[in-house]
Amino acid sequence: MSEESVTNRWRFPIRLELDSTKKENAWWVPFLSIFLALLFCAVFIGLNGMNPLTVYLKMVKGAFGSGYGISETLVKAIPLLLCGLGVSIAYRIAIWNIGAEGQFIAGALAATAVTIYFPGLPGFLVIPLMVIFGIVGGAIWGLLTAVPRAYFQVNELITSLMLNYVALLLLNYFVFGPWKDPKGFNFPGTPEFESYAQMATLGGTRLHLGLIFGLVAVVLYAFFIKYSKWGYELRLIGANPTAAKYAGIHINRHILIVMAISGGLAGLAGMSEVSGVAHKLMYGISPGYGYTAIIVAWLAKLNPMGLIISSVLFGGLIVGGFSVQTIGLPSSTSLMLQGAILFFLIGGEKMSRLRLKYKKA
Amino acid sequence: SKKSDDATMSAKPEASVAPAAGIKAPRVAFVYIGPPGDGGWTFQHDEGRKFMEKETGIKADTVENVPESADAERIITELAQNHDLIFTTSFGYMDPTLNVAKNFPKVIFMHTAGYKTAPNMGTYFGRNYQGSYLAGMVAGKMTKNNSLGYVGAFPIPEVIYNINAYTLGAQSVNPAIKVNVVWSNTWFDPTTEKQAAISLLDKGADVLMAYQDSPATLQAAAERKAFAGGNDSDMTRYAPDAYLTNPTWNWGPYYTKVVKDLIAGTWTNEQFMGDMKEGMVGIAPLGKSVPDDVKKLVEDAQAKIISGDLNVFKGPITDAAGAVKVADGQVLSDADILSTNWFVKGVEGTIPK
Amino acid sequence: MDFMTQLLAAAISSGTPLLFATLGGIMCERAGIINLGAEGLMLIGAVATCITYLHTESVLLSILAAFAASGLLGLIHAFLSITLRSNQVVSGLGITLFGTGLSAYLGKSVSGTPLPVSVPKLNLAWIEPIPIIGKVFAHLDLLTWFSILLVILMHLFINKTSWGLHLRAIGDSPGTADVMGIRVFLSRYIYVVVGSMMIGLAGADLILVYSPSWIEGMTAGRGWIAVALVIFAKWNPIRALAVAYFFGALDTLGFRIQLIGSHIPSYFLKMLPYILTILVLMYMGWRNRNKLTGKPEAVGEPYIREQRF
Amino acid sequence: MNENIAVDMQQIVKRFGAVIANDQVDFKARVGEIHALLGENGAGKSTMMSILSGVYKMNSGEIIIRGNAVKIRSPKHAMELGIGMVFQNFRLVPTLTATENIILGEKSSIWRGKSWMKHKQLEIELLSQSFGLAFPTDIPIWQLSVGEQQRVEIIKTLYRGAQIIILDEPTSVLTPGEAEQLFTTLEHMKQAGKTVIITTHKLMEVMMVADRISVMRKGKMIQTLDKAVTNERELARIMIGHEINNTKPILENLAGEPLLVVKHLEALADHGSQVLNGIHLTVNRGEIVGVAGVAGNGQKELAEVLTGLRPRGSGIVIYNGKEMKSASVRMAIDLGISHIPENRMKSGLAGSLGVVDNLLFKTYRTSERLWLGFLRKGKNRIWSQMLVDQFDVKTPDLDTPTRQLSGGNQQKLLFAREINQKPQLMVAVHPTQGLDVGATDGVHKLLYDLRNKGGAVLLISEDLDEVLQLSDRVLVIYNGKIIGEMSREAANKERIGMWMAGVLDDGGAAV
Ligand SMILES: Nc1ncnc2c1ncn2[C@@H]1O[C@H](COP(=O)(O)OP(=O)(O)OP(=O)(O)O)[C@@H](O)[C@H]1O
Ligand SMILES: Nc1ncnc2c1ncn2[C@@H]1O[C@H](COP(=O)(O)OP(=O)(O)OP(=O)(O)O)[C@@H](O)[C@H]1O
Ligand SMILES: [Mg+2]
Ligand SMILES: [Mg+2]
Repeated sequence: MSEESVTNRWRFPIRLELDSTKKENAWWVPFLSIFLALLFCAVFIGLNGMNPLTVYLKMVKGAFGSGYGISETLVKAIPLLLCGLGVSIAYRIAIWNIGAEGQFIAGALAATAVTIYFPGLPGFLVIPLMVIFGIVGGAIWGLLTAVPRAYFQVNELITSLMLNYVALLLLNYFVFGPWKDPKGFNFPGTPEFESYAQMATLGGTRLHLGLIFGLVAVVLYAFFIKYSKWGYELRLIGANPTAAKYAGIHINRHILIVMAISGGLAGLAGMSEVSGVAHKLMYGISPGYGYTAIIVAWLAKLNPMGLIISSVLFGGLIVGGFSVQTIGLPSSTSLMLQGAILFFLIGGEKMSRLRLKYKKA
Repeated sequence: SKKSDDATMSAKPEASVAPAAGIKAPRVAFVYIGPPGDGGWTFQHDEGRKFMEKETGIKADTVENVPESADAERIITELAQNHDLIFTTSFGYMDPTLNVAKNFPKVIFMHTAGYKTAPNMGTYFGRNYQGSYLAGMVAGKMTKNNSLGYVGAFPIPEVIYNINAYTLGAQSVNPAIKVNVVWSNTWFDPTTEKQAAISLLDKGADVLMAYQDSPATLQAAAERKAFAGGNDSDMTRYAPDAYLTNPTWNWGPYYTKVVKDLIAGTWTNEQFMGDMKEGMVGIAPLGKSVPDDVKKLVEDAQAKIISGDLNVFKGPITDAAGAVKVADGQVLSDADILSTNWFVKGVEGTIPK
Repeated sequence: MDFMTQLLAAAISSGTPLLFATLGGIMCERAGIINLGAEGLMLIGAVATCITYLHTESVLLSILAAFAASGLLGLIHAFLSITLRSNQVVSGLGITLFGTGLSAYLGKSVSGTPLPVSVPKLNLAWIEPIPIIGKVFAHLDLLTWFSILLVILMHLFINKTSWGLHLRAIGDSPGTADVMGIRVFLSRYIYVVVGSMMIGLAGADLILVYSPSWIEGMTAGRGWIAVALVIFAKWNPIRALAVAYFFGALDTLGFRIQLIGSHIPSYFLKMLPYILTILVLMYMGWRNRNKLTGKPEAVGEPYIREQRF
Repeated sequence: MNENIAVDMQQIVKRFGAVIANDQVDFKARVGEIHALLGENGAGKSTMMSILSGVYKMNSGEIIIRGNAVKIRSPKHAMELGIGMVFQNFRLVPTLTATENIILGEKSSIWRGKSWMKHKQLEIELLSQSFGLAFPTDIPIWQLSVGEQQRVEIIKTLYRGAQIIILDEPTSVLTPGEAEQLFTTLEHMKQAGKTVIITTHKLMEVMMVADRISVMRKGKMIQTLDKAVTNERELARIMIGHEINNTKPILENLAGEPLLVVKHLEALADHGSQVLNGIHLTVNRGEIVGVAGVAGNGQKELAEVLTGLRPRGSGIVIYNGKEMKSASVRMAIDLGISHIPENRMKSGLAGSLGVVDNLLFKTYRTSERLWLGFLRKGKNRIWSQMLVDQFDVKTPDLDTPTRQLSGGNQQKLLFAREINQKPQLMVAVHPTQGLDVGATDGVHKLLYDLRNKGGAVLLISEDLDEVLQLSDRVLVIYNGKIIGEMSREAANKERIGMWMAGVLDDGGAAV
């Protein structure tokens, strides 16, 4: 009988399956995931002839082991948090904004424009104006993605990505060209900002006002997403755009609003970086914050508290990653570790639901 | 060794505060912009480090791929906490290095290619344009149609004055030379660099040069059976037939000297400009396609440069538009060289203003 | 050679790695899995090729090594996004991070070592007289020809075979494919791995044809461009050829404009490919506003058999 | 073992989280019979059948197919065992053509050139013609109407030569004529020795086609009966658990002044072709106006234009005495036009959101639900609970994603929301599609209520019985035009059926 042959065909005896009924994860899952990621990378570190434990300790010590380390980790976390927040908001309505990098640069450019074009401004007005310019710059860059998406059906992944390169080239144009410091021997980079264009920092550290921006933005985000009419509309669009239209929601308008906000947040991050840390605009102002922010947003599951935690975690990973280089590890280890942690974290949340099934012959 | 020129660029040179007693076994660190395997800039610094380690027996730490952004300051700070001497090997580290230097007065900082100093921070760089001049001579002899091509990374003085020197060198043996320049707007992207090179070849150039960190230009030229130079180090291995030569860096002796000065307590925050005489800059061995008479010519010129008889930027020099930039008998000062933003006559290309 | 011929030749040479990667991306996305790991996969493919070539001096073995390395990395992506149903975009980003790191790590010892490689060329002197294209196609190397062949094969595979039909079903409606007896999970695994291998081949092409020495991060963002080109190509292999060459041409056009002495700052010339891509897409979107984009309907969504429709 | 039993499912248990969809269900179907699986919404019929077809994995139980105990691993495996299923929510690849959908998964050959496809297309056309189920075979599925898609689904199973054919609510989208044809088809299949299982809650159909009937209620199997020994009333009682009392329609004419007047209305379909070609219609207060027609003649688009979802080409729409120059969904909501869409999961509900969020769709902008731009959370929950209770929506709790509710309960939820909006005009498209007797009855009551309170209903349905039962006036739509009108008193099923097919008799259309 054909049925016989069907049932008796050999099959691989073990199968991995997800138990779809379990939804909650045990509290230890993320910890186990990170542990596994460390274990995984330990193999590679070991191959390099180093003791993984020493390396990891050094990493943690570099990122969190001292007041200085912590402050530096937070300095890194600020742009990650703001950009991650922007990415999260866009993803709420299923828009993949991978253009935070470009929006960050646009914000930095716009904020710097204030210092270049309004030199005579009263000091106390400069920072507020830079904040506004930064946000608007980022928002415009976000809208450049939103308009093609809303009115021309152009996939936002591609537009936002391409605009990253455009922003980078624009940045190069300005710092190598018209905004070049005249006293800088024709080297790229704007003059250092006047002190009133530099954001206040905490004590002797580089921790700046941007942290407050980030935290306030997260709180507002949490509150509005959860309770406001607008948050509800975003929820609806994210869940089912057709149904949202049916509820009388103007999807296009929301795409524009949300991308403007998303870009604005990244722009604010850019402004904070130039005014709070770099104190001038230069080539390579962002070492890829916008890309890391996507990961940050995702690890946080778009959740506000999660955003804070994951941006600090990634800030720490970057800071610690450079720390371990001083004991002889190549910089690529840090990237590998970031990738592995990502794998194990996103895998780990599902791992606990994974069941091995044995099939009897 | 040679003190830096009078026309240094720091506004007010401050007195050095080097530890007079010296440090027995200084802990040394290097900050790199790229990976040591880039075959170019960072590669040469790393070679220098290895040389220094061999000469002094002191082992140095390195941190690679450090972006010229906020990260640089943190990494330098971190290094400053447990090192005595830090080399920051890219122009973009200037401000971060200065900031950290202010916070760590006991640590010595040495910055490449910059113009700002502090009591505990010196700078060093070299006149690699001397090598470019010689490379230009080779190119001028090798070209069949008087058309050279140059792939420049970014329109910054360092690249521009090397293009100028290269052109002057070529014109010294062949006044009819034209040099076409394209900007790639990247330090490092083999694909883009190669496209830039191909467009120069398509334009008719038969000898190429690049101020880039990858050997792509050389590889492109080799494919078309044209000639090319590399950058920063001897790149014969990438294309033995096509390779001519290029200016090279040799940081080892200087790094050794700085470390030894520190041990002896004689370090000062000088602004060092190395040249061919000390061997900080040089020219890579000429490729096998270069005929002996050209080799001889280059050797003679090199001897003159070392002896001081030949100054690359000696007048009369006119810019691309025909305006006299250096009058007959004058020479360009270091400050002027290091802030060049004009092309000499014979260069075809634009410098964005 | 006239300007058009030169431009076409340059477009093909810089477009070919993009083409391989775009085709790989199309393969994955047609099966419903987004692959944002292209950058990492290309790098892994490149470094595997380089190391293997240095040891064996065999083009074929190096390509196989690229397949193996990128296939393995693709397998991780497949496991995460198919079995574990993790978010594909994030998993892809992870691949890029990990691949970039791992390739740099593995390539440390061979970094900067030139490879004495030359991929055989197919000399077709008799087509040279054909205007514009003749000169270009007369002396292309085998890998480039293979990329063109791959386009045709993929087109036929997708549109003219039962497997291709299954592929389309899996990407558009995995639930339907499943009840029709197509093994969705297995097929998705296969396509993601094969697609990743094709992206790895892009890396191999970069090393073997384009720039024969491994340098850390040598793709310089081309993987990302390929991700964009998948969409630009509307998930269609024939169009992939066109857009990859279009992008390649724009890539080099900027330099050629610089060389005619234009005073447009080179930064703006370099923006050309990006801005033009967006504008073309906007135009296409406007013209086809009532039609489907060609995007596989289920792309990005994990398939869960028991989930209600 | 009784060789005569094709399907024997024993003690089937299936849980979805906390929900027990099937609770130790026994089910047997014989070879060569038409077996109806009857049950209310959420009784677990679809779940049972999905287990049989390998889509769901049961938690425990045993399945015996033609005497062999089997463990069904996957839909593919089920297919190999000769089990084919037509799903309640179609399983079609929207971008492929009907032919491609039907041959999907077929292993016969790898290369598929033009001639091969032509050959298959012909084969399929022949097959579909022989069962009287015609549909275009060479355009993408997404351009077909729901009715046509269903036909593709049925042909798909037939084409694959399944021995056991399951149809999950097959008639809910067919016209009476089509349904009758389907029954003939089923009869053919039975003659050919196939086992046909249909799930439904249309009692009349059950009595028409089924040989035996199994009745489920709340996840349990209640009873299996022979058609010969039962009747509609008894079945209804078993299914619901108590006697039913049909709503007696209020027959007196209440029609007041016109609420909606439409003239010369034109509109385009999704793929750009003109689908409404000059619609004229009037809906008066106190009236239910039925629009009968075969799927794909512009019904869906008409509803969308009237509710502001679809831009209209030309034409005049007068609502409540005022001309509406343009229309938007917001305007429609504010004017009290509510809408029961054709496909509830596609456009009516957000499947991944909870009950509360879905109930808020239309009213979240009102001051009752909103305070200073923030939703009144507690108050909205109480309100939602009230609606859920009032409309008897069976849901584990208020946060359950609506995707997890059974089809009937989803529809009830939708109605709860739309009625709560206190509409003046309700545009209802297939309002009782997939609903059981009890629920259908409830929906009808709601529609009557609306009418009797001076509101109006534009009822668009392919279920002619329903249209005739409810409507004060019946309009027939054909090819984007209203081609005929009939009052309730004059209504005549045969004549309407002819008009629906585009055949105008001598009387002509009385528009
Ligand atoms: N089903 C869907 N899936 C994905 N995106 C959708 C869907 N429906 C609509 N959209 C998005 O919404 C846009 C069209 O929405 P629509 O035209 O309804 O906007 P609108 O409500 O009219 O807004 P406005 O009045 O501001 O123009 C499309 O560009 C598309 O991006
Ligand atoms: N995939 C699923 N996930 C969660 N719950 C489910 C799923 N499928 C079915 N259920 C639940 O199982 C129960 C039975 O559903 P089922 O669809 O079998 O009912 P039904 O008898 O077919 O009803 P209807 O006539 O409305 O289609 C319902 O309570 C439903 O909510
Ligand atoms: Mg609109
Ligand atoms: Mg059902």
